[in-house]
Amino acid sequence: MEAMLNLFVSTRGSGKMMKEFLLNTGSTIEEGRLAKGGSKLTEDYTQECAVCEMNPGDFQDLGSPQKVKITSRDGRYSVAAYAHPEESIQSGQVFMPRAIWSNVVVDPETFSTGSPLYKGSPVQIEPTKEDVLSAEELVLKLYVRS
Amino acid sequence: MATLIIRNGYVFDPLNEINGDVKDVFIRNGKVVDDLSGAEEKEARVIDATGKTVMPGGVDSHAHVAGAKVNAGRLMRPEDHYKSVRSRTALTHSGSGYTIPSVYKQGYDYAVMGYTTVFEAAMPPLEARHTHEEMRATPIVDMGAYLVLGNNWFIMRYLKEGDIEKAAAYAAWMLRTHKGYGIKCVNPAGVENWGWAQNVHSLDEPNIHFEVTAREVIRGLGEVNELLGLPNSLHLHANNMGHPGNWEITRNSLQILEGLKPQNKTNVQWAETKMDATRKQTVYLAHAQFNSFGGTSWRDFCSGVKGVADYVNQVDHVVIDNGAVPFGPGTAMTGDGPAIHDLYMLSGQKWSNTDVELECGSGVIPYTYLKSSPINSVQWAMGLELLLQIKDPWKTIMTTDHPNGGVFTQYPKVIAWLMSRKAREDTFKECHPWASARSSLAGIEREMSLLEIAIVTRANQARTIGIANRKGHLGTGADGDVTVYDLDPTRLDVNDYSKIKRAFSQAEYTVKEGEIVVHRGEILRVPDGRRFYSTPFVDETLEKEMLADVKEWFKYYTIGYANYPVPDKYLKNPVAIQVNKPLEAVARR
Amino acid sequence: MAFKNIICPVCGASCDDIQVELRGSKIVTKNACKMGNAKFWEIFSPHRIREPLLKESGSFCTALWDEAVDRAAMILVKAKRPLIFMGSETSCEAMQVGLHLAEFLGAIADSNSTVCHGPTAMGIQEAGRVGATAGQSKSRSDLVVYWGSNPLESMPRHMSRYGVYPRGYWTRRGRFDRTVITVDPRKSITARNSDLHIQLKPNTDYELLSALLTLLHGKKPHPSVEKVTGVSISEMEEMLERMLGCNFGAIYVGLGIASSFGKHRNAEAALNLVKELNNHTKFVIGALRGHCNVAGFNQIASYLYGYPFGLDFARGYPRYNPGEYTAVDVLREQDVDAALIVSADLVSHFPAACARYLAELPVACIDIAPCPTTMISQVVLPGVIDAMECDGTFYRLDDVPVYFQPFTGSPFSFTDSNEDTMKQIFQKVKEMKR
Amino acid sequence: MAEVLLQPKGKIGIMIEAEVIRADTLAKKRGEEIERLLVWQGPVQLPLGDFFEVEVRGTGQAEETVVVIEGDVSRVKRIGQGMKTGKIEILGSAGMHLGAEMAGGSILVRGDAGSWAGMEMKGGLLQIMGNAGDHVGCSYRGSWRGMTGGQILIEGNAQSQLGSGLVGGQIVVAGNVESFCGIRQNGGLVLVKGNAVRGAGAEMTGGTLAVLGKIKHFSPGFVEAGREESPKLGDLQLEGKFARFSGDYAISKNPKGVLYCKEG
Repeated sequence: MEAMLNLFVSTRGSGKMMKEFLLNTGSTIEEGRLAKGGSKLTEDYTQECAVCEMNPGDFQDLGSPQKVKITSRDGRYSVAAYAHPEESIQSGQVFMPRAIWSNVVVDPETFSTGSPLYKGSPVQIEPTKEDVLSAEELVLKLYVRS
Repeated sequence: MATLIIRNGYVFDPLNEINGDVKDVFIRNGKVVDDLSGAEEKEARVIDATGKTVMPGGVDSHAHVAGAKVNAGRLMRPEDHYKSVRSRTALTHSGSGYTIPSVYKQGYDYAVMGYTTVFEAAMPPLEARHTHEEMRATPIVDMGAYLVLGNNWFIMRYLKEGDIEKAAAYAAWMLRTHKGYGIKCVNPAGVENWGWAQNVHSLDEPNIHFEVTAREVIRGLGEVNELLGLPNSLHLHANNMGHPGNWEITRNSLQILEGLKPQNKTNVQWAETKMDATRKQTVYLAHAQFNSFGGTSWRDFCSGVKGVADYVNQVDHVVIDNGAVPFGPGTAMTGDGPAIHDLYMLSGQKWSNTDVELECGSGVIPYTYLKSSPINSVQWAMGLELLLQIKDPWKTIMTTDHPNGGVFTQYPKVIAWLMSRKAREDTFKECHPWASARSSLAGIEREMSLLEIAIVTRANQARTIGIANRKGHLGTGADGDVTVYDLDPTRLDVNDYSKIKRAFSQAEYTVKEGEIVVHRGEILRVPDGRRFYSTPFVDETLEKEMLADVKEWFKYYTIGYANYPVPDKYLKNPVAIQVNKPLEAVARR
Repeated sequence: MAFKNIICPVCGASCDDIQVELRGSKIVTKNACKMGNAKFWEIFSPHRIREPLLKESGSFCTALWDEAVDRAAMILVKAKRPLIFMGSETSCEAMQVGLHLAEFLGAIADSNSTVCHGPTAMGIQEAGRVGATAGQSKSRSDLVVYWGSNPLESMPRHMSRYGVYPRGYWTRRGRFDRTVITVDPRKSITARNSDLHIQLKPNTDYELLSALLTLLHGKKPHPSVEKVTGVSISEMEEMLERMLGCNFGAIYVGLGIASSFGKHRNAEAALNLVKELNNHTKFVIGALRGHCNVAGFNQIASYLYGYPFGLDFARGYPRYNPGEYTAVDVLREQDVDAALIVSADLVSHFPAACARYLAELPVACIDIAPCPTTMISQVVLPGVIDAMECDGTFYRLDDVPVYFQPFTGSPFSFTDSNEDTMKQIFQKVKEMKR
Repeated sequence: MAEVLLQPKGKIGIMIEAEVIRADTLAKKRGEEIERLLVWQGPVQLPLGDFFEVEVRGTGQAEETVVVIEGDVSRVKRIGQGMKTGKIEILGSAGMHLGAEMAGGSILVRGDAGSWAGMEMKGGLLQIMGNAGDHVGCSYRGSWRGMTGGQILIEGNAQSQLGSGLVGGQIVVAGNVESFCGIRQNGGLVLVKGNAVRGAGAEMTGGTLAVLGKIKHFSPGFVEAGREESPKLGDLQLEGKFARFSGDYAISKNPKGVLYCKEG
């Protein structure tokens, strides 16, 4: 659990550029518009929500990637999203709109409160070439057993 | 509908001057009747009440049982609930909560004790929808709620301007809009000040901005009440509640309404009673115990009951309920936000508060009354003193101000103390010596009779709040709400008071409108109770003028005028009590 | 046809001033925000679920209503321990049926509250809550603190209707009469529009609140707090001074408090701070609730059964213990074996471990549009849109109930409302259990 | 001396609640009687024998009865709840609420214990050889009165809210604790030999908390009140130099909580 308090631990290994961040998820007005408008399975929604905003410095350190792979603390789940530099975010943190992409990597631990760590979940981030999946594709890939 | 006969019981029906006579009670179609035809009698269901006590169904005229502040208490106190549960049955819902039971449990618990009518003591207008939702969900018991108006911006403005007719028009419109039963006034002028973390501490101190005094609000709402002719008198929660020495302001508050004439202009059918069943008082002093503190601080704290009781003994326009303290856990909850803040300062407990825009406020705090506490012990004594020192039982009502002084399920304990000096003496031995040293209780010999208990637990409640046209007695035409207690008055030994407690804890039978709903603690039927509210009329032009003001100021609300009222949908079995006919409607004088 | 005073069923603001004009199959609204508008358009949207769907060998086919209700009931009846999840975008009346159903089955009943302001409710259970209805701050507040909340994106009209801009009785100049402080690790758009932005490090709200309380009690906080929170003690003193200097302060907490590390303890500390501030000046605190009726479940579950969320009825009476009976935990621990989900998209909003287990279970859902949760369900029942197509009750962010009336009817012949659908399922369940 | 052996029959799906597994409840019962005792699985009550092979060896009074659970019962809740006397030994891990409201006797878990172990415990000994979950020795939601007596020993680590609302008794953790250890503590003693993450002693109004390792985020409302060499806390003798703090000033102007932190 100490991981929640560690900011910016570099875990460079096997030549891979991988960093630990604290993931903050939250509403954005466009996310709200699309979700409330029943458009969760649309391309617009993917463009708005499959997004990982980070401090421009961190973005540069990761090699200014177009896309990043975000992996949960326990390493069990990961998701690809579009990377965006964003001045409003402090170094060591990333922001993703609250939606299926971010929630894939949110820590399910609730500390016996019923509520997972939607804010401040430790995640690992690395540049990726993987495709950013739509909500539908993500459900099929991660959750539905064929 | 079926017929029911309750045979051979010892009947205590004060409004019909029946004092333990052995009688049969007949009910047809939910109403008490003189007798039944031979054929009906053959078909009737019969309760054999031989050797048992029969009373009208219990009426609670002041309890906090529904609405936003009660629910704030429920939400904030899981520790109150987890060991106090009720399982579901094929017929009943489950529930939880000791001092603040969930609504199903609450309804069943009242019915098990033989109560069939309960009035919610404080309904904030903006939260009226919530209060009605909870009442709608409460099983069995009949209910109504008093609308909180003592710090209402419109009322304060009209009273400042001296426009009593418009104040009356506004109160009438509010009662209709929110389906309220009567007018409640909580810490007049003080709760508005609490909007700025202040209070008022005397009757003549103008409050911030509105510049009205408690005296003006009490007088004004008292007049409004009688101008409209509401079933209930002004229901007053006096200033400085919970402060040492407050007995004086309490007495002075009651004095304000001297000379005002009670006017009941309800257009309802009256069941037969020997005594006049209309209310005599113009002010109902709620939970007098909390407003009869003596001393000047917590160090020299003592009972101030004498001052209040002496006054009430002299006058005829006051009825009090005592707000007894039976010891044990309680949850303090009231529309008096600043009073609860004071309690928070003393106890450091968890504390909830909700101020309601333009209208009123409320506070909630857990509180446990301990026999080891000197203050609590005096409070216990005071609650009983009030009922025993005021000579005429028709000026008193027994409550615990549930759940403030204690839980309503503790009523049987209070009854035992009122009926048995031995019970009081035994408690003196267990509690702090201040109880006897700082109150007069130890010297009181009076032991209430079953007739007096019937007065202070049902008959007077009904008469005081103006519902004795159908409740609180067993005269022809009354609602067939009857309680049979397993208590033989001819063999009653009040020294053996545990029997009294047992009998009143669990009615042998509770009958609601002619149907047996409870037998020895088991719920047999779950009818929907009725919801009473008042619909007073005022002159159309006056109402129009008043509404123009209301609309102008409505912009300070965060809800639109159109969405402000309580819809009919929130009331099951509504009973609108028409107050004054259009002909008598209040007009500008 | 034009309608006024319509209540918006989107966020906790429950704006009740929406004007709606229906022109054939077009809808024009006034006063609604972007999110609200989008929801109003749902009435005619092409992706609206208009028929019951059943999953047969992996793919959906349309079904008869009775058949679908039957299947939904069957899922519940066959389960050992079902989860009834009443989402917040439906009426209290529907939620009440859900609670009754859970009681009848001995199931678990939960709601969005659990993952929204559940920890705030738990904080209230530790500390109480000194609050007010929204109009108090509208008329009186001269200081507003958005703590871990970003209303400009989550409740777009909060600032204009309740918090910052409204001209109330003593706040005739609106924004000019108010100081705005935002506490947020992110320089959010709300933070950028504030007079003071306290940019604390993530997951350190508890320490910052604790330090403010310590200062209020006349002690200097332990110096390590500066490094921990990234906020200097002098900044804290400045903030506290502003708070003590106001006539009426209001704190609006968001999920930055409830959802971050510390959870209900963060909420508890914020609630304690407000309690203590009331010994000096007037202060109130409230939660910004992103979903429209998330407060409603708290209220009705409390008055019907005694607890605000996460209720377990296994033993025939309600029990409550977040972490044990709450939806995320019972899914993560695989302690339920079926689910009925009403107006909520758990697959999108729950962590992967929970969503994945849910996808393995028999699930029935009621919804208006396709989403990840409908994808994994075996039964999908079309939802009716509350406040547009049926009447009912929502509780606002400040726990004031509002009664909403529809401007059009249910588009379906087989159900009038989600409440109606729930009642039909319950009826079937009773028949099957007989 | 009597021994009751409970052998789990296989994987348990929906968790069961088995407060009947108490030494004093099982004492003096025959195997068949024990098998017929009911446990809850969801809303259904099933015989204990559905989940365990039961074997009884010897006879004896409750206080000399030992219940041995020979396997993993991490999906069995409420073992030993309210137990007054006798002994339970669990060879594997135990589920939630182990030994909650226990008043006497002892429970030993070889593996881990789920959350709410020893909640509202009044007496007896609860020993956890592995790790413990959240809320060890805690109060119920909304209450500020947790464990009032007895002893809890944890060899491994414990998660959050350990000893919340502690009134009396003792909790010793050999490993680390996470957040809010000793929150709202108002009496009793908590000793953490390892590290604490945050909120150690937060909202404390009385009692003693000692942390020998590091506290990552120190609770801001604690004020240094002196230094002590090898303090003795009840019957526990600590070694080394300690800084003594009083607090938590975030909760009150006059708190009586004492926090010892080992120096160096």
